Parts: sequence; C-alpha cells; structure tokens
Amino acid sequence: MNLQYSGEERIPVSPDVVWAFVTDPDKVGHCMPEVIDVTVQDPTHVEAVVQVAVGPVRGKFKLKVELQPDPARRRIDLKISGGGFGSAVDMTAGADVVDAGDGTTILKWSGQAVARGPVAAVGGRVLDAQAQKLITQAFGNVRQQLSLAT
Amino acid sequence: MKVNVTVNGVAYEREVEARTLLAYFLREECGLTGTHVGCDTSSCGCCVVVLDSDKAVKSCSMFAAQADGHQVLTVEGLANGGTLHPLQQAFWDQHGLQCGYCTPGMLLTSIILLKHNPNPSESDIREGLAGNLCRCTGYQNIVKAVQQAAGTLGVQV
Amino acid sequence: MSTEPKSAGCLGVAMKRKEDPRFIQGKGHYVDDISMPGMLFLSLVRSPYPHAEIKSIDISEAMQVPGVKAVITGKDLEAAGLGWLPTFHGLDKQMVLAIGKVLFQYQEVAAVFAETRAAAVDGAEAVQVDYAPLPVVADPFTAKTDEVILRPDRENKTNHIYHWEVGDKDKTATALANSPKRIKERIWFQRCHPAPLEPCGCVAHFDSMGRLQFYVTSQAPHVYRTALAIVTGIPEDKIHVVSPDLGGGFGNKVPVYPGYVCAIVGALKIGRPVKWIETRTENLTSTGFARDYHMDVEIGATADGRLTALHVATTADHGAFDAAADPTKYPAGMFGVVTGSYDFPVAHAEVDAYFTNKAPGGIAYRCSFRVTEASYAIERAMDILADELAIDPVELRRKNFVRKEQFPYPSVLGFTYDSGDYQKTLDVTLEKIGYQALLKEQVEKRARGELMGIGFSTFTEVVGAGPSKHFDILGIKMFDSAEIRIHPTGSGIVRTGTKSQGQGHETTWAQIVGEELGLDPQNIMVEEGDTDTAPYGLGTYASRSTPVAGAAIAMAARRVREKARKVAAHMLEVGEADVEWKDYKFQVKGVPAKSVTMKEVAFAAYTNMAQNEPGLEASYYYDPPNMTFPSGAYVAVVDIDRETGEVKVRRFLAVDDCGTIINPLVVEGQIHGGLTEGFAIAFMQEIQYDKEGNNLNTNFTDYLIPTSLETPAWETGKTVTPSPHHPIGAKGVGESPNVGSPAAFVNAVIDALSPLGVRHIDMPITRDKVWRAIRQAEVLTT
Amino acid sequence: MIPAAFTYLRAHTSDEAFAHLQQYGAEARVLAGGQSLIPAMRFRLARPAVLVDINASSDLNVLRVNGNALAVGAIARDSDIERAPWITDRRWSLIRDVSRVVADPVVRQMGTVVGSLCHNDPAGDWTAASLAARAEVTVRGKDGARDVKIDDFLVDSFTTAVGEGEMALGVHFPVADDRTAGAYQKVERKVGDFATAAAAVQLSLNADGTIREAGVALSAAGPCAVRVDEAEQMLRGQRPSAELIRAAGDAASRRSAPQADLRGSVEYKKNLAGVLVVRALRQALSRLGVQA
Repeated sequence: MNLQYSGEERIPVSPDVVWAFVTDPDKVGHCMPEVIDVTVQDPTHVEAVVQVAVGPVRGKFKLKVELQPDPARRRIDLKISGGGFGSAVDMTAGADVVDAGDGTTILKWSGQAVARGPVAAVGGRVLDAQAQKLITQAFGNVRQQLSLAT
Repeated sequence: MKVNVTVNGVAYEREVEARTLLAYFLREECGLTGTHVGCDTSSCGCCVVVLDSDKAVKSCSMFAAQADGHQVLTVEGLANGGTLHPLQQAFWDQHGLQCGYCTPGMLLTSIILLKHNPNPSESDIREGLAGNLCRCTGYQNIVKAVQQAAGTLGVQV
Repeated sequence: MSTEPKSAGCLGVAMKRKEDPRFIQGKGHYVDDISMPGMLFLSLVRSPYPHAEIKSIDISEAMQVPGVKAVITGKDLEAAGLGWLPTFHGLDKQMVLAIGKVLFQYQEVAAVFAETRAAAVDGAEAVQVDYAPLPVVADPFTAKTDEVILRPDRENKTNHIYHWEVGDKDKTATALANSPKRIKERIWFQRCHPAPLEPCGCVAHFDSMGRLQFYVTSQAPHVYRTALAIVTGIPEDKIHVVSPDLGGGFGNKVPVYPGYVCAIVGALKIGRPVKWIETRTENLTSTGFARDYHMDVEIGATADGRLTALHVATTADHGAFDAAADPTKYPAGMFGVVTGSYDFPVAHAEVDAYFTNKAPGGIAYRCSFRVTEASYAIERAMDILADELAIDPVELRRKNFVRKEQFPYPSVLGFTYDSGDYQKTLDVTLEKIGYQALLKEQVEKRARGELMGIGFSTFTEVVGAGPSKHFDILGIKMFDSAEIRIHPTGSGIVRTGTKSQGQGHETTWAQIVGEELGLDPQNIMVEEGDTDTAPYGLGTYASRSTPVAGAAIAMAARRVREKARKVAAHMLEVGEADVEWKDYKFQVKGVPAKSVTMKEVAFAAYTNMAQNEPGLEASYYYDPPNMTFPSGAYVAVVDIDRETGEVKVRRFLAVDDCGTIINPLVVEGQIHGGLTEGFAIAFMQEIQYDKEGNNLNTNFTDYLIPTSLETPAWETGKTVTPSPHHPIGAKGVGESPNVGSPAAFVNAVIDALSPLGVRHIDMPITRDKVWRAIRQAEVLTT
Repeated sequence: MIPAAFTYLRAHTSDEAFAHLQQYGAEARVLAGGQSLIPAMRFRLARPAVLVDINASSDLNVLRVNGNALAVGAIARDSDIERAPWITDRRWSLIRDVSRVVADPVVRQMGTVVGSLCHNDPAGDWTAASLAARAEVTVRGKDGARDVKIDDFLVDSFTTAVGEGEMALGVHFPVADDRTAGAYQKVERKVGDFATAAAAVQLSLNADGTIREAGVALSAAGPCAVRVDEAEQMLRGQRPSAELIRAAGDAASRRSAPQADLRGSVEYKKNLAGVLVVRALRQALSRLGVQA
C-alpha cells in the first residue's frame, strides 16, 4: 500500500518565522493531527502518539519523527515511522518554505506513505483516504498555529 | 459477566469475559467442539449455528453475551437419540463431506434454508449455501444432499 | 460414474464412507478440540516489515499483561540450540523465530504464552519490536541481480539457491533451431495457497514420564517424529506424535512450522501443555504456499504439427528459506514430466530457484511435486502452438500422443510411464461433451460477435513417490507400510503409515482388505496418524497413498492369506499345495464344494491351528518399483461477457484414467474437489506481493475461495488402464483434477478471445484482464 | 482473532441505548448485526471501550409500511426484507434485489440495513440503494430525533451524520406509486466480496409513459455511495429509449471516481459503472413492461 500526496499552504507570516517553526521538533510534533502526547528526544527527533479514529477503526499510533532540515534550500524533510495495531506505517514528507515576496510564505509539501500489516491489508480501503486527510491536516495545523502566533 | 445460553435444550451458565465469541463459548465453555472456526473475516461459515430455531448465524461474528437468554442449536443437537436428522443421513448417502470441517456449518445453514424454502431448486440451494465455504467437495454432492433431504433429488423443480 | 457393485468383491464398490457418522454428528476430533488441564495458549508476534534488522525486542510490557506466563524470542531459541530448523529439502535451514533480521512480512518474531487465548493475543500486541527497514527483494528476477543478498548466513553469498536440469541441452537447441515452426511464451503459474478450511495447529505436552505428547495437524506424523527427534535432541522413543482428524491439508500440513517448535519449547520450559492454533491470516501469510514458477516455454514442430523439441527454462521464487518439501534428489520435484502426454524426440528442462522477501514453501496445493506447473506449461503451450499452426488443438494432441503400444514408455526427460491409453480417454471426452456440436455452435456464435471458448487439457501425471533408489525425505526412503491383524471372529484392523485429511482411507483401505481376504469391510477398522501404533510411513500427499500404502495393504493381506492357507489346509485335511484361493474362499483344488471361508479360518487360527503359529496377522513395507502415471482428458466450455469481462463456465467434463478404482464415490469426490481448486486458481486466486514486499492477500476477503454459487457443476467420466506394477492396478488420483483443470479453463478463455488475436493471459484470469484484452484488441482492429 | 476487552451493555429499549451512548460518547459503539464491527474488533482495528447491544430493543425491530413510507428499524435484518411477503411487489424491486446480494445468505440473517448505512463502506449496497430510493434516516440526538436525507447522511468514507453520543433509529423508504420499479446490478468477484462496481436505479413513470422520477446511484465509485445527478436530470421527463439509457450510463461512467485495487483498475471500474447503470435501467423498465 504505497500512497503519494502533495499540497500547498499559504501562511500569513515571514519565511524566517515559518522556517524557525518547521525546524522545531516540539512544534512539528504538536502539528500531528489528533496528537495526544509529544516527547522531544533531540533537536531532530520527536515522538508523537496520535489517536486514529475512522468509522469502526479507533486506536493509537506511536509516530517516531526525524527532522532533516536543509537550511540552504529552505527545505525540511520529515521521516515518520509509526507502529500500532500490529502494523507499521512509514511516511516521508518534504516541505519547501517559499518566500511569496509580500512578507507571507507558501509551504509547498509532498508526501509518500507505505503502510504494512493488518492496517494495510484489512484497513487498506480506509487508509488511503485517511492518510491523505492526516497529512493535509498536519500542514494545515502548521498554518493555523503560525497564524495564531501573529 | 454471567452468560446463560440454552444449547441443544441444555442450559449452560458460565462466567466469561464480555469479549468471548459465541463460537469459543460453545467450544470451550460448553465443550461442544462440533462448531468449528476457519477464518477471521466472517467468510467461511464453518462456525454457523442456529439461533432461536429461525436464524443461521456465524458464531465467530457474535458475542456469547448476545446469546444470553437465547436458544442455540449446534450440530451435536441434530440427531435425536440414535436416529440421524434427514440432512445428516443425506450428507452421508450423497458423499456430501470429505474432511468434515465445514459439515456442521453446512448442516445448520441447510436447516434454516429448508425451513424457509421447503422445496428449493438447485440454484436456490447453491445461493443459500453461498455463505459456507468447502475446500474438499466442490459443493456438488452437498447440493445433492440438501435436495435429498428436501425430497427434490432428481426432481426438476 | 456408473457403479456396478461386484458380486462379493469390494473393489469398485461405491460404498458409503465409514468415517462419516462422527463428522455429521459433530464428533470429529480435530487438534483445536483438544484441551488439557493447565493448558497455556501460544500467540506469535509477527513482523509487519518484509526485510528489516531487529534492533531490539522489549517484552517488559508484555510480561505485565494479565495472564501472560512467558515470552521467548529467537535469541532464547538460539541459546537452546533451536534457533534454526532444517528444511525438509535438507539443503537449507529456516529460522524458528527471527534472529537478527526478518526476511518476510508476517515472519514469526516472538512467542507469547498465556493462560487464555485472549491473554496470549493481548501479550503479543504488547511486545515492542524495533525494526530498521532494509531494501526489499520482492521477485526472483530482482533477486537474480544479487544487488541485495538476503541470506548472509549461507555459505555462498548469492540469492541463487540451485540450478537443476534434465534432458539434452544441445540436441534440443539444435532441434529447435531447425524446426520449421516454433513458439515461445513466458507462462507464469502464480503464487497461490492451499488454504485448508482447518488452519494449522498443535498441542504439545510433556507427560509425567517426560514423554512428549504432540497432537499436530500433520500429513506425515512419522516424519515429524524423526525430524523433531533430530532437531530437539529428544530421543525418538520419547516422542509420541498424534495427527487426529484433519480439516483438509492439500500439502499445507506437510512442513514443520515455527509455531510447532515454539509450542514444544514452551511446554518443556514452563512445564505445562501448550496449544498453538494459527489464525487464517497467519495461515495464508506464513505457511506453505504453492507454485510461483515463471516458465519460459519453447516448442518446435513441423508445419503439419509433428513435435520436434521442447525447452522449458523456469525462474522459481522460493521465498525467504528453501522450505519446498521436495524429495532430496528432486529440487524441482517431478517437473521433468513437462513433456506430458506427448512423444517428444528431444527435450530439455531447467529450473533456477531464488530467495526473495516472501514466505517460504512452494510444494503444496495438490501439486504432486511441481506436476501442476509442468502440466499447465505443456497444456497451455500446446494450444499456443496449435494457434500458431492453425491446427485444431485436438488434432495436434492426437497426432503427438504417446501411443498405447509404446508403454511402458521411456520419456526423454527420464521417466518410464507405466501405462495409458490417451487416445481412448480423449475419445470418451469428445463423445460425451459433443465436440462437433460445440464447434458448430461456436461458429454461429462468433458470427454474431459472441465470445465462446472450448479448452482442452490432456495431461499425464507422475505420482506415488516413490522407488527407494531415487526417493527420500531427510534421508528416509519413501516407502509405505501396512499392518493387518484379523481377530478370531473375522473382523480386523489395518494400520498404515499414511494420514487422510478427508480422502476416505477408513473406507478405501478396508475395501482393499475386504477384497484380498473376502471379509466384510464394515468390520475392518482402519487406524492412521498415531506414531505409537501405526507402522512407519511417509504420510499422505502427492497422490501417493493408494500407489504406495494401498499396495502395502494388498501385499500385507496376501501374506495373511498365505498364513491362512496353512490353517485352511489343516481344516480341509489336505496338503497345503492342494488348497487354492478362489471366489473369496479356500477350496480344495478340483473339489470346489470342499471349502472354508476366511472367517472360519480366522477363528481356527486362534482355536484350531494345529502346528501352525497361532494368530493371523502380517505387515508389509512396500518399496514401489516405479511411480504410477494417471492421466485424463478434460474440456471446458466458456462464454465471455464482453462488457464486464466475466467468464461463465458453461460446462466442464473431466474424464480420468487412474487405473483400478477402489471406491467410485470417493474418486468422484476427489475429482469434484480438485476441479473446484483448479477453477479457483484459474480465475480467482493469487498471493500477491507489491514492490514494497507487502502481502496483498492475507485473508479470505482478498484470497478468494469460490462458493457454491460460482462453482460450476462438474461432469465426470472414466477409462481404466491399470498400472502393471501395482498389486491391484491402482494409480493415484487425488491431484489429477488440480493438475489438469487450470490449463483447460485458460485454454477455453484464450480460445474464446482468439478471434481478437489474444494469445495468452496469465492466471488468475480476472474480469479486468479479460475486459482489457478485449479493449486492446478493439483498438487494434478499429 | 480475539477482540480487545470491552464492557458489554444490553439495551432493552432504544431509550436505554441512547442513554448509554450519551454517557460514553466516542468510547461507545452500537452493536446491531455486528457483521462489520466484530471482524474489525477481531483484527483489533476497532477497540470500543463500551458496546451497546440493541438487539433486545424490540421497539427498534420495525419493518412495515406505515402511511407513505416503509419503516425499517435499526435491528430489522437484511433477511427480514428478503423474506417479507410484500417484497415481490415491483415497487420494492430495488430493495428486493439488494436484499439478495448483500454480503452472503448467513451474514444477511444478522446484518441490518441501518447498520450498513451507519458503517457507510465505500462499496456498501444499502447506501447506493437508499440514494436511488431517496430514503431518510432518523437520527436521535440530544435534542430529539431528526430525519436526515440520505444525501446529507452519507458524509465520507465510514463517516455519517450520526454524531458522538447519537444513534440511528431507522430508515424510511418513501412508498412509491405502482408505476415504479427499480433494479440493483452488482458485480462481485464472489458471494461475500465487496462490490467491484454496483448500480442502483429506481424509476417512476407518468401515465403517458414518460419518466416522472429517476433515482440513479453508484457504489464503489468514490469515498461513499454517490448519486449520479446528471443521469437523473437526463432521465426525468423523458420517454425511455436506448439512446437515453446509454447517455445515462455514460453520465454514470463520468461520475464514477473509483479506486484501483485487486478487484480492478480505475478504467475498468469506471466503464463498468456505466454498463451496470444501463443494465439496471433496462431491468427496471422491463419490470414496468417497457422495452428500451
């Protein structure tokens, strides 16, 4: 089960503020949708426990997130591996912090998720739509939390 | 929790976890191992029992708690005394079984099938048994067995 | 099947099965029905990753789960010298629980023992395993590049397991080059799974005498006892294997699985009985799969359809470990039967097997050791050749059949076919199906643009492994055995080294004894599966039971008869030489009125045996001189819905020749069951792995078992060409329908689509594939 | 294979059930047929803390025509419809077709229509049929029961208008006039499989033979069952003809947005949606004695 996603978020703050936000493990951890618990290990590693709830499927997923910032290209790559329901999900997501020129920022993101085990086998039909929503929601949270900050 | 089920006319009262599936309640609490388990997706039907003598149900997709206060018929309750039920006799006569693992479910599904459709055509029977899988017989002799029990074997219905 | 019961004999009698009464009353006795006081339940933790290093296994949380007693991992087993299990093929070994890394998705990683079934699953869920994913090798062609070496534990660092070949490589190449006509096609027999309705499982228990009581779903209990003695070091006399009633096997219950070893280790370590029953998902994802042979088939022929040469090069996907349970000398099983029913002057077959990140196995699902792959390859290729030569596929087969007078026929790939009458069998099929009328109907339908297909498969099988000079498993020769004891009142018991999973041995073995000794089969008890009582045998698979154990029973019965003759001579007061066995009783030569029945002799054997040794029993260990070669002529008639791609099987006729038939009812039941499996394989079934090594068919929602509604009605017929070397002329038959039918189904579909120029579609032939083939053809023609 | 632990509560009336749901909210799930929920629990994908069993709530065991609607209570089984004496009336032919192809003949004896609607599987049968028949679901919330049009009830995959702590009491299919018939055409790889594609149609004719009302919906063609508005508009007011039916089928193909999976590619399923709408329309019309 290999799923690709992409999208864009327009954020009403400067690129520097956005860059500082997306490279802060604690902030990134809290952007995970339905997050219950965030523990930062080091500047580039954070663990987040998220609640998954789609129809009958309810339960917790433990996500290990590794941040790979590339300051030169203002690009942040995230390697996310999650376990739960006896299954595993490995996601990669990358976002470019693009200066929109008018003091605001465009966050262009793309992601890929590979699900394995019972979640993929049985929940597969649930999963694709749900993973798409989760990743879109995560980057939506980035915009939302940054908009609040101003 | 306390669960009280009448199985083949005998009352069984047991203290079990709520998550106990009816199939395992029958097999492990009541010691009636004629009900079998063959899959984990409610597909195979070898766990079928009859509920309140009017419904065939997959006992792996029902909790014992749901059967509290109800009647269950399993394969062990089909023959009375020494005489076989006509369906049991028919499965034997028509070589409607080989390994025997699907047979209990096939028999009980057929009981309800015939109750609601006393003289089914061959396609009625094939449609009615489509919730019960068999890996050995290829179904042909099972269909003939149900026809024999319904008295429609060889009759163009 | 007409069943004319013989006067007094028991062969050929459609006797109702003696084992049915317990099954129809829910009194069958399967492994999961067993429970013992203090019994623990075992649940296995399995890897979601197809290829990954195991960084750590944390069992602390699992040990806190209420009811959990113990958790063991690969390291614990390795410390106890049980980390690896020799595979039946003997050239490789298999991890019991993953050590260092996992090599296929759903591989066993840890074993959790708990008081209840539920607690064991709760415990398994609480085990935390930290995986570091590694690159995945999801097919044998990628494996061939050796870019990623899967098995660093093996001596030579390559994914290539073995190269096997038979036949004359150069002469075949030359003959092919010089053949006026030639076809070449890659034919893939997809990975599928036998999925018996009862999953695998066991109960392991060390009794008060320290003896291992091991109840297990095994088709070969004696081989298990010997293998377990070798692996665990427990003396073989201290191991008692009991294989009770089995809910189907189809080859799935031949390999020894990690769950069995964990149950035994748990029972030993914790000192309580342990029950392990796998779920359907575990069965489909981790136990013995079948096939997965990519076969490049090349046939040469003259313009008028005389076969000149055959070359088959196979790339085989064996999964993470080479656990294909083939006889030692035959890494590619009986694939050499790929010349089929045809008299090829020269042929060459080769197989290269590779490791991949998939479950281990390969020999299962009624395959007679790869005969299913070989038969599918030749019967599919013959239709492609017929299409190339624009000859009726029936004519092409008829022109190249091995003729009746050529038997015993030495095939160019090393078999000696014992007997057959392919022409006659095909004639019965053509007549019964009404071939000429079907051809006429097809012409009319094609004129109206309707898609109707007729497909044949005239296969030959090789079953009954096998002669000791060639066949062994773990070094144990593949004989089989029978012990017969007749009681004073004329009833008796026969014990054999086989183990039925639904094939009706309790009836057919009794019929052989009844036939040989003139006794009533209703009073001949049959016992199999208990290694403390049954004589040593190699078990039931590859249609070997009747050819080998059936022969042993007949020979043992004849020894009983020779003993009985001495007592009869005493009773008839004549010399032994004057007594003859005729019409199921002993007669004085020339004085038929003076006779005694076996029942009377049996009583005398205990009460009036004079100087003879008392009692009436004998045993026989039968080493077959050759395999047996059953054959058949199958035909399928299909209609295709152009808009939905649905293939409707309108008719299917199977005419089989398995030599002398013991019980026509039982044989017909085997044919119905095998055809239904062939139908499922041809249209519905595949164990598919995606590029990331994910198994996509892990339960009965995605691995499809046909129901009574999709399954066609089966028509059957028979011809009888006895096996010359078998005591009662019988051949194996259980696997013929699964061997012969897939090609008939596919040939019929391709025949229906041939006006559109479609030449081949790999199984399973789904609606999407058919619809796409029709669309592509329409694009070309418009 | 064995579900996670939970607390079992048996509700003897829908009021009792509703009270439990209000108390436990998101932690509770309703157990009616259980034929989708229990397998999900056995795979531990679903882990409700509380199960509210409504099988004993006899006030929900409703299956009767009252006034202008067929009322189907929350524990009315698929097989109750299959066996109902009035089901052979052609106005119920869509409902009858569906009741004979949902899941398999044993699962249908426990499975419920309302449960299937609340589960809202993308390849569900009752969801598509309810769209074509323009059904309404009665949902009980804090401020009493409300009737929700099926179009508004089906929100997204496995997501409906039933909020936390709320429950669906029943579904109502409007009683059509006697110049009404429907059909359900479903392609499945085997009995018990999710639909590869499926089309639900229901047509009501005027006295002059033109189409007064048309319901056309697809299953397995998007996140949840989908109404083919373009086809409905095309059909309304027209006289049935082969071209009209084919145009409606093409509209359905365009509207279908399926997922590729083991059952088939997107291209195959989209085409199949159109084929099945055409066949369903022809079958419905033939039931009305109209050949087109």
